[in-house]
Amino acid sequence: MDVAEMFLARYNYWSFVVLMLIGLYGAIAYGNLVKKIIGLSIFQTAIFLLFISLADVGKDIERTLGLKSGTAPIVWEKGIEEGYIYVNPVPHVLVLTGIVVAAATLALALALMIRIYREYGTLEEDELKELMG
Amino acid sequence: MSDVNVVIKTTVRTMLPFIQLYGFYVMTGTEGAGGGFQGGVILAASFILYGITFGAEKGRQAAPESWNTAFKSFGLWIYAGVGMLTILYSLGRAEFLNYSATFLSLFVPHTVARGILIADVIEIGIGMTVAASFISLFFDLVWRSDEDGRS
Amino acid sequence: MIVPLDIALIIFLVVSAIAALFVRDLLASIAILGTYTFVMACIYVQMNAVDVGFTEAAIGAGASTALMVASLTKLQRYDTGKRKKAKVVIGAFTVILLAGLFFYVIEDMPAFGDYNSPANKRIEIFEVRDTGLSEKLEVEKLPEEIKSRIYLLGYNERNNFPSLREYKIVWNEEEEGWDVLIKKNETFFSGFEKLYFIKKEGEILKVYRYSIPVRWQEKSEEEMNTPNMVTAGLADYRGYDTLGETVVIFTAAVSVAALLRRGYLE
Amino acid sequence: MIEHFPVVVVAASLLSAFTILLSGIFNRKISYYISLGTVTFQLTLSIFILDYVTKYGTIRYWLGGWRPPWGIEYATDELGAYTLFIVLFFSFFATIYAKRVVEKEIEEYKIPYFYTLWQLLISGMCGVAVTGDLFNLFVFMEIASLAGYALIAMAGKRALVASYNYLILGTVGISFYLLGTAFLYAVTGTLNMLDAKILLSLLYENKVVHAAFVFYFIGLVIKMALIPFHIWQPDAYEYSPSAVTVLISTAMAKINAYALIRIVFSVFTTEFLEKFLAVWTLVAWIASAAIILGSIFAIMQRSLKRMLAYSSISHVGYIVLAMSFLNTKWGIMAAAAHLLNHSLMKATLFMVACGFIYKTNAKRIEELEGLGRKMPLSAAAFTVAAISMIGIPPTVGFVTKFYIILASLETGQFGFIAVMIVSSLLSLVYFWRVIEALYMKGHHGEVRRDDLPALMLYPALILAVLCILAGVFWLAKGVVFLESIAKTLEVVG
Repeated sequence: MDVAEMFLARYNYWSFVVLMLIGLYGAIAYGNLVKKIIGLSIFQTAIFLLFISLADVGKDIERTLGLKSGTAPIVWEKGIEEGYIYVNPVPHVLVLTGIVVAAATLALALALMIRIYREYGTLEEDELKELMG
Repeated sequence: MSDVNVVIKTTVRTMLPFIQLYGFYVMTGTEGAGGGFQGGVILAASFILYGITFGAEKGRQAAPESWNTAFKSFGLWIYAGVGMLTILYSLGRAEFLNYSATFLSLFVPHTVARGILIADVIEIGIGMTVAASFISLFFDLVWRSDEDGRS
Repeated sequence: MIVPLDIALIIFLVVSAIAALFVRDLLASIAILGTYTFVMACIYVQMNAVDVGFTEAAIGAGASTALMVASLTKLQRYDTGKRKKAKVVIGAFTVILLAGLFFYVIEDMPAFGDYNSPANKRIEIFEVRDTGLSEKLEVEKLPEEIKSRIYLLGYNERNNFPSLREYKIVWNEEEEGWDVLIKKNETFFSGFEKLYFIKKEGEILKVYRYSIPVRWQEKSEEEMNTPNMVTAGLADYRGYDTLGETVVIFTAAVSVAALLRRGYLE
Repeated sequence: MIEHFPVVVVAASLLSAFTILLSGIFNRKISYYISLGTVTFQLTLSIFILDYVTKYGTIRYWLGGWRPPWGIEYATDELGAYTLFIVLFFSFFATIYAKRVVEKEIEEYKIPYFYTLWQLLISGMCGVAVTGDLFNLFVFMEIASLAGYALIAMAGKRALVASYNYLILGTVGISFYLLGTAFLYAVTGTLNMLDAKILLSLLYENKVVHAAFVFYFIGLVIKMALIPFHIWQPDAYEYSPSAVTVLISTAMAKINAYALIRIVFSVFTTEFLEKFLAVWTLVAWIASAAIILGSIFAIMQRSLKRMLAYSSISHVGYIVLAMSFLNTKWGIMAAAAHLLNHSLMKATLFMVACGFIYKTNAKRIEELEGLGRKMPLSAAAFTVAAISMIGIPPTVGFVTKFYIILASLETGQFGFIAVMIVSSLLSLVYFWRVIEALYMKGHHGEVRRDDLPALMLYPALILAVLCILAGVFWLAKGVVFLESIAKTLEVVG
């Protein structure tokens, strides 16, 4: 597989990889609890990006070459006649679920942080470890 | 709050009904994008906006917690209830959440009944729960919880 | 998708993701995260995922950011930037390990925007030599050889997949192949539904299985009077997941109430 | 009629959660009884399901009436029904046990919240046990996890930090699971487990599939707390409210193990694993290291609950080790049996350990001195479970070790026999300290008997008796059942 095919035809994949690794590094390496949850958010959205880019079909440039290009998955008969095709709605449904789950996790983490800060007066992991003994 | 905020207050008061109407518009219907989650969040946003402008205290009065709790439960009762209803109504012939097997199918073709149930019952149920949940999430995280150390 | 716009937005995403972690001021960090999510929503929309973009903008960029800013009033505003050496090493190690894994994977990833990929259209399950099989297909008969191969693969009644006793074969003009329709036996939709696809390529017949979106795209308006396939999928085809998802939000609300309240309703 | 039961089990629990929250506005006493009633109802249904499944085979139920792969399918086979039964059985005993501890440990106004989350946790676990859909498993596992984090944090103080660490690691784990699903979906285009299994059999050489397996495995192993991903677990078990410790250390830990078994054997199959035998053997040795290290860490602890938590880490190793035998049925049989066995022992141990805290506030092992005479029945239950942990026949602990030894004899990997024996000795060491403190130390004068209240004592006693009875059952008639599980998972041997 040559470089052009590896990087250009699959740039969506590389963008997901970069974002996911940034997020994961943030969640693991940072000592501040808020930063951890920010890293986690980036990590999760990166996975959603992968799902959505799996669903997408066609490129807009290619329409000029007579190839098909994607349209939103809402019934549109005229568009189909003009050579559009619907993108895949399945990952959309999965990602909708994922986004809500991510928001719920975030809310719970925030509540925990507020309680921790009230209890210990700090959000730094190593200080917390000292205070907990 | 001082009188400086009178512009903000008036603007918000005028905007609120429109935001809420938009929330309901997004929530129902199957033609366009949107659904219970988005509509519910927009609806919750209107209350949060109210809370930010007029203070959390007044926001709490506009969306009392007893109502929030009730709506949270009712929304899911509607959703899961429709699921159980389909089993009971069809006497075990149809599956959980098989919307064709409800009373509505007596009046309209069952495919149309499915559409109606999705758009106007299920999505409203989701919207109710989501809106109430986000309102109570926001007020729980903000409201007065720092006044005394007690948790 | 529009490729140049896509690439520009993705570069912006990467920069803002790094910035969100780099900034010491947590309020700024959260604001950057808000823009990050919003740009992500834009990417979703230009990849034709309108519903997801809408949700990401409303829940990810709107509600989540609001919640984070709201709770930051109760937390310390600045990150001290202290990091344990060990954790940094573990983090870097994990990142390198995973990056290696992703390099290993790339070869077999389906190309971006491929509308015949397994996820978007159909997956090839096997191929047979065309020894007079296509003539049988012409007269709308499924050859025994293909039938038994499908059966042996595991798509049989024992595994609760439709039997091939009742089937129809239809020529698919657009794709230049044969669609094999099977009886669905669903409670309210018992008719025929296309499931397999056979295409002749030279001397070889390739047998495909259609994936999930084919049914959703073609049948959602007919079966539930819903033009928006995402709504149809969300509330009906995968309605049970959505019930679970609503329960997740409910759980979060109850959890936060349980942690922060000082009375049952206050 | 009975094919509706799996979904009714889940829905009943969800509906009761909504009702408890609502009823909390009017009456906070009633929430416990709603919860107990629902769990009893669910347990009854799960017994019917188990009976039906063993007689007539897998229940396949199309939710919403859509045929897979277009819709979601509930597939309850022997292993699923058995796990469902385990989850509900221990939920039932934990619920009975919960009444008194919760009244003591949780503020009165929070009790309805507690039971709402309790029911959500149970329904999430049931949803995982019966589902046949990869993404549906994610959703229900997330429900269970979120409810779990909140329940742990309800103890306040240190539990908050423990819960936060669990949340971060748990979310990373579940996101890895989601990533695995994304990769699998990219190459197969399906989300149904059976369908994925069939399509994967064509794609074993595909590198995306290998990556998907790695992500599934790491994700679920983080949730199971196998060494080296165990750091969240001891804190979470030690500081959480007593009733929650009992539930998450039994049912919750087992549901993650179940998910791993399901993904590894029902989606990827042994045929796939045999292609990567070297890696899979490495996993076996990591699991052995977990068994030994978990026991050594347990010996180093001074707090009783923490010691038991580390012993749980060691027993997660047992399950993973048992899964790693491919060419013999005994391995997977040991894993399946250990789902119940470990729950039985750990439930008893934690019930009594939390009972000591409830009664005398004795958290450290040296504070237990003389409790064997003060609380004879609880101490007896503890001792039986401890003997069982050590693995003396015919207790349940012996059964697992026996099966693993059989498996290693059959496959010729004699190293694991040594691991079993060393692990037995190490657990003898750490349990001996407790038993010594209970019976042999302290003053020997007359002590007034002051045992646990009946609602806390009897669950522990019943489970302790079951530790022996179940051991006999597994050695006698239960083998047939375990063999049928091995057959459904298509493990040859």
